[in-house]
Amino acid sequence: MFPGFFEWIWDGGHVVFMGGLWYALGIIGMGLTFCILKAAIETAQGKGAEHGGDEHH
Amino acid sequence: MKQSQGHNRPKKYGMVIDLDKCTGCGSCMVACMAENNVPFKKDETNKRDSITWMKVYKLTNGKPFPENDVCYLPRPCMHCEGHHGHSPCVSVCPATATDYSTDTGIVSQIYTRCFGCRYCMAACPYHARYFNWWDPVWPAGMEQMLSPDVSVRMRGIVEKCSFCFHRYQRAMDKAHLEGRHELAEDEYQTSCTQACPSGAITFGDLNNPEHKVHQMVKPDNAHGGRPQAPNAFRLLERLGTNPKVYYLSTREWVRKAGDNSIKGEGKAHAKH
Amino acid sequence: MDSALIPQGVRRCSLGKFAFFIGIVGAVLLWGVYAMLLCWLKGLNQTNMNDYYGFALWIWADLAVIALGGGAFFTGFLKYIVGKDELKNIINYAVLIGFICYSSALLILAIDIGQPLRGWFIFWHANVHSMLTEVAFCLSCYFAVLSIEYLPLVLENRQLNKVPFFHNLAHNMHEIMAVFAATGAFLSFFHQGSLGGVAGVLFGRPFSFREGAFIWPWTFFLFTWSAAAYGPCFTLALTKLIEKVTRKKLVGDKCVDLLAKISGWMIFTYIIAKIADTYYWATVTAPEGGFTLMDFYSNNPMYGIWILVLEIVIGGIIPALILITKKGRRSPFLLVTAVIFGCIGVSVNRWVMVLQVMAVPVMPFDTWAMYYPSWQEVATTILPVAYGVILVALSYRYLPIFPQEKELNY
Amino acid sequence: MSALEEKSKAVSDGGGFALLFFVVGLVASLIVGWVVFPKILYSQKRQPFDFNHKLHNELVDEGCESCHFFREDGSYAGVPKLAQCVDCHESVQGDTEDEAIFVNDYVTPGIEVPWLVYSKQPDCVFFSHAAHVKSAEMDCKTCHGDIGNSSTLKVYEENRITGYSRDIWGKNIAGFKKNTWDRMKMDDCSECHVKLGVHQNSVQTGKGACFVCHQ
Amino acid sequence: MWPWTPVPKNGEANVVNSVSTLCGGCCGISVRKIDNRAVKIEGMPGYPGSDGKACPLCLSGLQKLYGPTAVSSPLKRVGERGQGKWKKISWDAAIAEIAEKLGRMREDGRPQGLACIMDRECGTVPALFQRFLQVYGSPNFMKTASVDDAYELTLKLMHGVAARPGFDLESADYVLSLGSGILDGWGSTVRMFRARARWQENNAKVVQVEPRLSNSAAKADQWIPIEAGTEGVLALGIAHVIIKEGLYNKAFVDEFGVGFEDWVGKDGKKHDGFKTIVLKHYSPSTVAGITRVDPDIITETAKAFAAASYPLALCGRGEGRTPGALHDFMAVHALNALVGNVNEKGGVWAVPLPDYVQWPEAKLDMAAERGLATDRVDGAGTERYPLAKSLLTRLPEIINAAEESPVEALFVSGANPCYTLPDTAVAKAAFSKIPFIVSFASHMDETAMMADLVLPDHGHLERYEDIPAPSGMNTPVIGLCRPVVAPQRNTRHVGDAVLMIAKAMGGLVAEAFSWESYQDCLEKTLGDNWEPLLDAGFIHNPKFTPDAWAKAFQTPSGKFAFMSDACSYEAEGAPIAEIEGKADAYPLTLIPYDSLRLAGGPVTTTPFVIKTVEDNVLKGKDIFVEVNRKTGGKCGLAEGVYAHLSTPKGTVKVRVHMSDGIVPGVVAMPRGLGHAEIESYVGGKGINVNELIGPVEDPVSGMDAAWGIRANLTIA
Repeated sequence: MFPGFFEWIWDGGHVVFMGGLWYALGIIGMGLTFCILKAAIETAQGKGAEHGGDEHH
Repeated sequence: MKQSQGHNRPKKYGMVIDLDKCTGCGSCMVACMAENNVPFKKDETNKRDSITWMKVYKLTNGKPFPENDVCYLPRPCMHCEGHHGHSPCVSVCPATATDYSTDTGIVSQIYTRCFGCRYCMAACPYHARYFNWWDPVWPAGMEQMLSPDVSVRMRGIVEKCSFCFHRYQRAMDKAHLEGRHELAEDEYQTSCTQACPSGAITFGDLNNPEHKVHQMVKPDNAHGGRPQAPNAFRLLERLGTNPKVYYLSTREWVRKAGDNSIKGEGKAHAKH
Repeated sequence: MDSALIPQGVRRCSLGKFAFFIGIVGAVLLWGVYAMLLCWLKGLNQTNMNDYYGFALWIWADLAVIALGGGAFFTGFLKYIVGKDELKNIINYAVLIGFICYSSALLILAIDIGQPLRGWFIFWHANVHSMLTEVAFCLSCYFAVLSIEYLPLVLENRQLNKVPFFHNLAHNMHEIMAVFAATGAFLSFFHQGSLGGVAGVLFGRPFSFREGAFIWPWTFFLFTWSAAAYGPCFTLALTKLIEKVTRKKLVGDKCVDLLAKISGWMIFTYIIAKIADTYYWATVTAPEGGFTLMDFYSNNPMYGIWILVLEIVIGGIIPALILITKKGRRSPFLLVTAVIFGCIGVSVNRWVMVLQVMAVPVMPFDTWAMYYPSWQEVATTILPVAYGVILVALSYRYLPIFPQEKELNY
Repeated sequence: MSALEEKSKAVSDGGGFALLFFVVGLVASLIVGWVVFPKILYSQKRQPFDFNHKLHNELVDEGCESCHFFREDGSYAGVPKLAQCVDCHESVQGDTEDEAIFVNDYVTPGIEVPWLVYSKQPDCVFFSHAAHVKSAEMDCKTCHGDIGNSSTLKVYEENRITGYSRDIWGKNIAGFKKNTWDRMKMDDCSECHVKLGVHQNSVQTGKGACFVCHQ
Repeated sequence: MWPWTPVPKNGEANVVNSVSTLCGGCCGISVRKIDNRAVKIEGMPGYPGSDGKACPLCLSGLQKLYGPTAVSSPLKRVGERGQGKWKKISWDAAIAEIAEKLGRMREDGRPQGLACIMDRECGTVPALFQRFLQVYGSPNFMKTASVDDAYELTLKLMHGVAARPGFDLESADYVLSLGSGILDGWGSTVRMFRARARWQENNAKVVQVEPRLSNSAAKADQWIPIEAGTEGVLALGIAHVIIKEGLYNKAFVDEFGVGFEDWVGKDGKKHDGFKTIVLKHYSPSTVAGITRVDPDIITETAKAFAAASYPLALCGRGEGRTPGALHDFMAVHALNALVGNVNEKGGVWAVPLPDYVQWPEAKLDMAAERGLATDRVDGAGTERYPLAKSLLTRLPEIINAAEESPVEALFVSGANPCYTLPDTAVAKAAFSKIPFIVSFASHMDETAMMADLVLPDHGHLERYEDIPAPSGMNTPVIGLCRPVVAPQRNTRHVGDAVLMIAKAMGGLVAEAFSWESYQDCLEKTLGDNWEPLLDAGFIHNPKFTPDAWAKAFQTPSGKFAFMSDACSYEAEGAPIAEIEGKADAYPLTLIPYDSLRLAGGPVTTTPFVIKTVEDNVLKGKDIFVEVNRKTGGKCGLAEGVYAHLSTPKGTVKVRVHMSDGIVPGVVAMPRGLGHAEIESYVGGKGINVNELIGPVEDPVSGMDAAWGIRANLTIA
């Protein structure tokens, strides 16, 4: 799963496949972190439910 | 530290089974079970959940009485080489629990790594892989007969014939002690080979022209190990699995029964 | 009693009635859970699988729900990437169905493996050459994406949404949903494909083996394609079903029509590719292994050529023709017929690519292997259905799943 | 104070609190991870009695192999059996308590000593001492450390989950190692095999094939 | 990973050579041990006959050693017979009880009421029992009969010698097997396999005559399907052609044969000679009518047989568990004699019976003398059955017919008559009438279940025993069965048990047994041979050659007797042994068949071996019978359906396997299933074929000549 593991080899298969995987995981992770942080900051800034949330449907 | 094992010429351990000699007595199956700590259940008559690393099939020529003829075909794991070691089962294992060694040509199965997805079983056209549907249970006291050379398998994992690889390990141990790095032909023989009372099974290094197996089938390594001896054939040759178990038979219908053919002639029918 | 939780401006049945309904489905769920526990504690001997049927009902169920759940990624792809904004009216429901399908698939996989406690080996000790590894990785990742897509819906529950942090989080997630959707689509293209690859790479099994491009057999592409084509069928079928159950119109005709049209053209193109693949396989690939087409469809009590006809004609050509014609998809009856046929078609395809693969004898002296599932297998397969029904019911009752509900009904 | 100020103060107050919370949490976690967890994970077991390798090593001619020998078939005998010891230890020698335990509890009644083996590997592992010691001419020390010069047996720490000695995972809970003998995991075997190119013949990994070290 | 999955303990490997007594062939075995555990059985290289190989049953012998059916201590019956309720008792108590019982019988003047059943009569253990019976005063030592007994009788009548048959198989270049399962357990199993490999190398021709395409038939160069039970007739048909065409060995027949031409018997009357009878009654067309073998095939076979350098005809059906009709044996042996391959290379040899057990004559008291003077209970050796040594198959009927069982006390060792005797139900009824049964079984079996006391013997891997040459060996061999591991349970060697009983009896009985222990007895019996036996594991004289023709025959004429006073072919020639049942009620014929994957004898199959049984022989607990596809079709049957198989002995439910490898009209059932459910790995599965077939008495020898029974098969 990670470089350095017994099964890991530095070949095309691992680089492409695992690269793709970590890339996807990275995007998901960063996106989620971004949302949470932003929401936390917004909440701290006092932004709240009063805006209603229907406009983006 | 000295290092020399790596320089050994790669071996391709394989088996030649002479079907004219095989009498279907079942000694190979029993010897295999006894050697490899194969578990057994109270009812083993459902052959599709009965673990038999070595299984003897009964083939018939499908002709009516009295022209009927039968032939027994012992089927261990074929230790397919596929293309460059990509045997049908090895490449599909998601957890790297099965592997192909270019040193010995043996397809290994590591029981503690296997998590039981059974993809390899789906991949194997020879049904040489068996799943432990049940916990292995020995009647009280009978676990004393278990050999320490072969790991006992737990429920929920796949197992198969290893060409008695532990015997290779044992023989190599002795060789190391004696300062050798190569084994003589008779030093490493599988349990079934040793047990066959008819002498139908021959085992050895297919790459070594001095070994009997090589002489018997003359494998053409340039063409996926295809046998060049006239009466030799392999099971499902056309699928390109490149198995290392070869069969010999002087009977044409038997040789034809080893593979599928389009015209449908000479197809054997399972005896029922 | 629970009116405070119910979205504003919509009407729902009484809590008692709802609880009764949930109770009945819950009983089925518990039955499934019991069977699941049996399989975990006593092992897979509880199933009717055997050494010939290492893959059976469960793997089919897995493949089928993932194909049917493909509506989520494809609708998301269409809405967020292609920009078909009309689909916003169905995307929530599609996401919910996808979420149910994928969580079910993961659960079934966890039951299906012989050593569930070692399940993590597939990630930890991954063999990247195995299609199943690809499946496991993409499946898990995409499930994470679906969870992320479903989460804001949950947060939009009337009460939860009053919490400022949740409100903001839901809002922010909606803002960047396109990123998630794109990632999800990327992952889905792969895992749907690798599920096809699972069968297609088995060169020891002439029934499933296909040639292909690079490391991917043709089934890789066919599976992705068919999931994209038939997934929306399932979304539409379930939309019609929930509309029937709730006796309300929940998704506008325009949206349905658009999705049906896209699905129709996808099926149409897919089925052409599938026919081409089948032809090539029957005339070139299989004969190379010594098999004729009819070897795969004769001498056994079940798998006749009818199954190929069912898959391609009834499950492919007919729904495609209905859905690509305006008249067809606008006729409520034909539309429902088409989406149901479509669901059957893709399910049959997944069935043969799992179970018939196992059934066909490969060694000339071997015989057909027939199989029927044990009750434990059936129960654990129904378990996710019950779970899905409950999750849909809860979501429908408490979450704003259908944005058009108010405008279409009140 | 305006509402806004109040809010920002709350935030800054909260910030200080959060920082404290973070630091305390971190310290607690570190203690749990490095001290408490190993204590919980490993149980301490004593050997039946103490053994002085150094003392014995001085008395024998062939070093480790005098007692830890190879059998004729190439297999490795491992921990000596009672029969090897009784020649000298038929009666109590010297006046240590351990000697008395050995003779009275084991030699006289003829019971094999239930030694706890630090290097015991799982059943699926095949390790050829002959290949390493004879063919590759490796030192025992490389894997086992300098046990031959130890005068006492250390406490056997048994992993409560796996039942194996802590010597397999290594003393360092994070799995770092300084010496070759600090750990005995598969990766440690593989590390050396990769470095020396021993049996790098796996189709799957390009490293050692499974059956090199497994059975 | 899983605590309940056993991890075998490692240790030092070592090997012990022994002889396995599980199969009739006595495989030489090498047992691999890890410390004190036996972990694998392999063939013992160099052992005469089996040479490094072993049969499946012997290979799985560890499952017997460590198996659940091994009896762990002396047992006394507390429940009903056969109920399996036991109380553990001490050895001393058990011995005392036997001694007391036997003492009383002797005091009452009925020592002949003691009988003993074994499966062998050679070697020290049978000799101990025989000696015990002798000094005790009973003539009733019985042995489960086999083809060897029929062959012995044949040699007695035709050669005039007490000898066992030896077959120089390896040298033969044309083998005509008349129903013998040469690859299904006949003779010494593994030796037969090795001989076959030799035939293949030497291009010898093998012809198998049999109603069913057995493994032997499948691996033969030619399978001649034949009407069940008529193999002897075919032999005479072949003899007809050989005589008619003048192909027989005139040097032998003319100079060393008698009864070939017409002859005068003891009664002074002139009898037809072999030639006359065969030429008169056994023309190929007549024989073809009986055997349903094509006349051309008969002629061809006869010519090929006569033309071969070393032709060899074999007799005794299947594994050879039923002796068969004496006529058949004499016919086949006459065929061998016709081509002059008696006591010749590649032929049938008369091998002297082993004579190494030479003990001083025992002193007998009056009681013993009186008891020994009585007729044997089974009638063997009486006027009616002068030829037979023992007729165990007659015993059940005799016991059942009597008001009180003439056998008052019975020892059973090594045999399992309650399983192997024909018409098992009758046998069991007889056993339940015997007041006192002592079983020396190491493993619980059907007969031990009927016993009052079980005095468990050591298992076959825990004891010493001398193993005389197995069936068909043409050279003298003594193998040594020796302890591979120490006894695992509270068992005693059966020899020691006999010694203990004798000592407890006191008097002359005790005096006859001067040995301290069985091992002492064995060592002293073998004398100078003991050390070599211990070293090599066997003593073998591979250079043995049989007597030359000039001095080989001890018949009154000193020649080979084609015909004999005791058994001649009168009028219509040799009859086919009639089997039970009327053809109208039972249109089919049931025959048992043997397979190496099922042990048909006293030893029960092991879990490993039964695992190799195919699912069209046994499925779940259902046994399959094999029937010709056409016959089955006529009965309205299909593959795998349930059917009622009925014979005059009873009706059972079976499943049907439709086969193309069996003669129409024949139903074949595997031997070796239907064991009592003592454990569930092997027991309680299928049907014991012996339940369905009753004994048929050979008019000459009195031995069981049944080769089948009439039967009917109807859909269930």
